[in-house]
Amino acid sequence: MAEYIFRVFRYDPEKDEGTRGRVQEYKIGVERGWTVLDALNYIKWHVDGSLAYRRACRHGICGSCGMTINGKNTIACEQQVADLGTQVVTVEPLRGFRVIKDLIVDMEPFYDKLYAIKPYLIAYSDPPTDKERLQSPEDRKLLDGKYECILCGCCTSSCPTYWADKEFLGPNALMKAARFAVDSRDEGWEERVNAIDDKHGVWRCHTIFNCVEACPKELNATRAIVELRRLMLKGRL
Amino acid sequence: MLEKPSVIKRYRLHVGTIAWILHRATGLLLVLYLMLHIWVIHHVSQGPAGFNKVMKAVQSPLFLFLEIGLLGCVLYHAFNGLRIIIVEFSREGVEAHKQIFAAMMAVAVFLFLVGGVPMFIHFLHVLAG
Amino acid sequence: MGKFEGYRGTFRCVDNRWLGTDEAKELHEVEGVELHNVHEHDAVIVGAGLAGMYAALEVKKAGFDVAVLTKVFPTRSHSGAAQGGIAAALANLEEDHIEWHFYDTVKGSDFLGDQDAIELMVREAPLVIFEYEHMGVPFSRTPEGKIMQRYFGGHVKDFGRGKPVLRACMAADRTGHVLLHTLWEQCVKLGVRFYSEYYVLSLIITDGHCQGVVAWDLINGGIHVFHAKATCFATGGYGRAYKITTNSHANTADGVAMVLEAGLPLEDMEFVQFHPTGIAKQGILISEAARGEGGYLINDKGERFMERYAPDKMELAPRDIISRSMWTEFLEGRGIGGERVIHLDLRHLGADKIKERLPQIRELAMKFAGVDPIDEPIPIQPTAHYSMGGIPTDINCRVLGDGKEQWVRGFWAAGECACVSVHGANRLGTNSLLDASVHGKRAGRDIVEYLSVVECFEPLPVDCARKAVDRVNWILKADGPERPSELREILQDNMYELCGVFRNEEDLTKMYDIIKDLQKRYQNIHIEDKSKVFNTHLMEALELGHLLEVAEVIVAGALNRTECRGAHWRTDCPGRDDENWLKHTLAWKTEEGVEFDYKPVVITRFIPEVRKY
Amino acid sequence: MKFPRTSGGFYAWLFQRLTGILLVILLIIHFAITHNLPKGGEVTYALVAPRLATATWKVFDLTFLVCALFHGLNGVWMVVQDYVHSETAQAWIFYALCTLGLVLLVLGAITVIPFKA
Repeated sequence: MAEYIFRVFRYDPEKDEGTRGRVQEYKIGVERGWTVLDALNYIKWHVDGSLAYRRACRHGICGSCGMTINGKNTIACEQQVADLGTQVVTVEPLRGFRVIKDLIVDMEPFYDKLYAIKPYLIAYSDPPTDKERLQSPEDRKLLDGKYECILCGCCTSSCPTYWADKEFLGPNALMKAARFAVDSRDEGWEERVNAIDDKHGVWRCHTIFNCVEACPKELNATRAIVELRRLMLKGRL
Repeated sequence: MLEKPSVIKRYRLHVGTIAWILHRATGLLLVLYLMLHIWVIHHVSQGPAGFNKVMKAVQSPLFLFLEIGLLGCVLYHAFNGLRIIIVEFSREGVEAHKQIFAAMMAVAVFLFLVGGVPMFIHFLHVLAG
Repeated sequence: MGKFEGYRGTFRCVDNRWLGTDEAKELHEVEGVELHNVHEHDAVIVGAGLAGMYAALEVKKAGFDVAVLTKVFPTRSHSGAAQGGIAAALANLEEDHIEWHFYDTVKGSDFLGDQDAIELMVREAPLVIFEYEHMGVPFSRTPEGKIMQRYFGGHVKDFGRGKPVLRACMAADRTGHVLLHTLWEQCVKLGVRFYSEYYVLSLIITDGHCQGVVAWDLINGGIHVFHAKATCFATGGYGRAYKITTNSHANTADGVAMVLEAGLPLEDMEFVQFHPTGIAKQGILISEAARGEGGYLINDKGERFMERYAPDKMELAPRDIISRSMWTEFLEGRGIGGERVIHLDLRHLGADKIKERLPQIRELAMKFAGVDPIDEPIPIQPTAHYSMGGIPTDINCRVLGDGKEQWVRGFWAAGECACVSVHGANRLGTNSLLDASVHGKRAGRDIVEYLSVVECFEPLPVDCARKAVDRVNWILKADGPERPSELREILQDNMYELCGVFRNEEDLTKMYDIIKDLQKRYQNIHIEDKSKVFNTHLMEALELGHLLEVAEVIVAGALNRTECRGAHWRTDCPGRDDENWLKHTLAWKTEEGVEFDYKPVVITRFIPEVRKY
Repeated sequence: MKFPRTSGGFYAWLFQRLTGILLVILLIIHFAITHNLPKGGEVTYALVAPRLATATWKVFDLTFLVCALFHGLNGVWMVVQDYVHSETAQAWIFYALCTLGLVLLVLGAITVIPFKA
C-alpha cells in the first residue's frame, strides 16, 4: 500500500459555470495491482461520490474510460498506477472535446467523424446464400492492426492537428476508412473517398505520431493514414 | 459544457511531436529567410557597388553568426522532411519513425559540424578583425 | 400474419402525428414529464449489445421506426468482452453436425435447458454466422478462406462420446468485439435511432400490455417517456451482484429488476456460472488457454492441489470442478496467504513459450495484476461469469407474464437478461454470443410481424412516469446516513462468499437476512452529487436498488432449490435430483418475500443422464 | 470571398514532397558551389556575377526559386489552414500568399534572367 496524490480535474456545469474547471486533490493509499480506474473507483466509492467519469468493462475492451493521465492519453483501466513512476498523478478529461462534467467529455464530434466516412461494409454484389463469402487468410491479414479499435477516443484527442482543426476527421475515422479500404469484401471506396480526400481529411495529418503513442491497443493510425495516401496516389497515377 | 478547460497540464511531448514543432518553426523561419535572400540577391542587378554594399551589411559578424543558425535550420528541416517522406513511402517507416529520426538527426548534426565549425571560425576571424 | 389475428383492431387509433393537435396532446399528457420528452417509436429496444442491436436491425430492415436505448454508448456494451468465439456447427474444418451441437448444449445445461428452444438456436446458428459475415465481420479464416473455428470446452463429436470438435467461430481473441462493432456499423448504415446514455427506469405495463419505458437522460438529466408499440429488453446480466466478476460495471441487473418490479416473474435466477481463473480481486478473465498450455494451480503450501480432486485431468478438469476444488482449498485455509486466492503458475513454461503462446495472458496479467507471469505466478480466484436465469420468454422471445404461456403483449426480451431457456443450469462456452444473436434476431422478426399487424399507438396512461419520477426525486433529495457504495460492497462481498461457488442452507439464510437488512438501509441512503447533468452517483444508487432486488431472488431461488445442478451446488444436498427438480423455477416478488412456481422442462429428444466429462 | 476548391489537398501534399526532395538536392549543390562552403569565404560580386551570367546557372537558379517559393508558401498555407478557420479569412490569406509568391517570383526572375556580367 503506497500513498499517492491524485490531482483530478473537476467541473460541475451547475456549480462551476463560468469558470474553466478546477483541480481537486485526493490523497489515497494504492494497493499493488491497482489501475488508475481502481483508484478513481476508490475515490468515488469511499472519498467523494460526486466524481464523475465513464467506465464499463474495466479490462480494456469497451473504450469508455479514455482520459489524460499524467499528460498522456490512455484508458484508465489499463494503466497501472505503479507504472506511472510518479507519486502525484494528474487525471484530466480527454482534450479537444467539450467537457460535460469532471472527466466526462462530449464524444459526439468524435462519432460524427466516423459517420462521415461511412463506417460499414459496402458491398453491392449479393453474398452467397447460406454460405460465407470467402476471404483468403492473406487478405484477412490486411485487416490486422485496423479492426481492433475500441473507439476510446485517445488517438483523436491526442492529435495536435485535431486540437487546431475540429473538422479534421482524425486518426480514428481515417483508420476505420483504411480498415474498409483494404477489406477484400468491400466495394465502397468510391462512396467513401470523397470524405477522406478532403482538406479536413487524409491530407490534414502531419504525421506527428501522437495517436500512435496514445493508442492503448497499440494500433498504428498513422500507418493507416499513409496507406490511404498511397492508395490515393496510386489511384491518380 | 466547458469548451476549453484552462487548468489542464501540458500534453506530454513525444519524439514525433517535438519533430513536428521544430519542423514548423524552422520552416517558417526559412520562409522569412527566403524572402530576405531573394531581396538581397536582387541587388546583384545594381552592379558590383550596390551588391557589395548589401553583401557587406549581411556579412557583418551578427549575420555571420545567424548564418550558423540558418545552417542548423536548413539541415533540420531538410532531414526531418526526408524522414517524413521515408515514413510515408516506405513499408516499415511508420513503425520505425523514431529510429529514422535518430539516424537523420545524426547525419544532420554531422553536417552541421562539418559546415558550422568553419563558419564559426570565420565568424571569429571577422569578429577579431 | 395469423399469429396476431386476435390483436387486430383492438386499439383505439390516435393520430400518429399527435404533437400537432391539442386533443392528442391531452392524450399524451404524462405527469411530471415535459411534453417534448415524450418520444414515439414503433419499437423501443433497451440495451445495445448483440441481442439489442440485432433486434433493432431486423426491425429497421423491415422499415419500421426503431429506437435503441442504452446506458452506455452501443460499442461499450459488454458483448464486446467475449473473446473465444461463437458456436455454430459449420463443419468448416472437420465433420460436425447440428445434432452434436444440440446434444452438447443440452448436456452442458445439465438437462435443464428447454430442448425445443435449444434445437431452434443450434439450427439457426450457421445462418446467423453467415449473416454476420455478410455484414462484414472480420472473422479469422481457414486456408480455403472459410470462417475459422477453434476448440472449446464442451464441444465434442458424436453426441458427447467422441473427441473435441472445432466449432467455435472466431475472430482472433476478439470475437465479441468484432460482432458488436459490426452490428453497430450496420445500425449506423440503416439509420437506427440510438438514445445513448439513457438509463431506463421503469416499464409502462397496464393490464398485461407493454407500451414502452420511462428513462432518465444521463447527459442532460430529465425524465423521458418512450411510447412504443413494441418494447424489447436486451439489458444483459447481473454479474455485478458479485464482488469478483468478469462482468462490466454496467451489468447491474437493471432490466431484470424492472421486470420484477412490474410484477412479472423471473426464471431460474439461482444459476450463476463461475469461471475458475479470474485475476484476484479484479475478476478479469484469464482464458482456459493458460491451463491448456500446462499452467499449474498452486495453493499456499505450494501443492498442485488438483491432484486431490481430479488426479487424471489435473488442471484440465471442467470449469465448475476446478472452481469447487479451489473453493475447498480456501475453506480449508490453503488459499494464498489465507485469502481467497490461488496461484496460477506459468513460470516452468519458460519465457519463450509464454511469449510465443500466451502473449495475451501475459499482457492481461501485467496490465491488471501488475505481475509478469515469467517471473511470478498470477494470483487468481473463481469469478462470476454468466447468469443463466432471467426474464421468462417463449421461443419467439415474447415475455411471459405468468412465466408459462401468457404473453405480456408488446413485450419481448432477448440475450443474457432473458431465459428462454437455452442454457438451463449451466451455459456451454461460446453459446452466449450465439444466444444473444439468434434470439435478438428472432425477437426482431417477431416484432416486425407484430408491427405489420398493429398499426396504432394506444394512449399512454397519464401516470405512467410517476414511479420513475418519484424514485429519481427521492434519491436526489435523500440525505440519510448510508453510502450506496458501502451497501453495494457489503452485498457483493457477501454474495461472493455465501451464494457463490458453494451454497448451503445456513449461508443462504444468512445472506437472505443480509439482503433484507441492506434493503432497509437502502431506504436511508444519500448521494453526494445532487446535480442533474451526468449524475453517475445517482445512477449507481439506482443500480444498487436493482441489484438488491435481484439478489434477493437469486438467494431465495438458491435456498429453494435443494439439489446440485450445473452451476448451482448445494453442499447440504447430495447430487442432482431429477425426480423433484427437473423443472424451472419461477419467482415473483411480493410483499411477503419471494414466491415460487415451477414449470416443466421441455424434453424432446435427449433424456436426462448423468453429466460426466 | 472564397478560394477555389482544389482537390482537397492531394496536389499540395504531393508537390510539397516532390519539391522537398528536389530542394535537398539543389541545396547541396547551391551550398557547395555558391557559398564556397569548405573555405567559408566571403561572398562578393566578383564571385557571384560570372556564374549568374551563364545559362545553366540561370535555369538552376530559377528552378530553385520556383521550388523554394512553392514549398515555403505552401508550408505557410498548411499552417494557416490548421489555425485559421474562417473561410473568408482563409481566402484572404490564400490570395495574399499567392500575391506574395508572385511578387517574389518576379523579383527573383528579373534578378536572374536579364543578368549580364
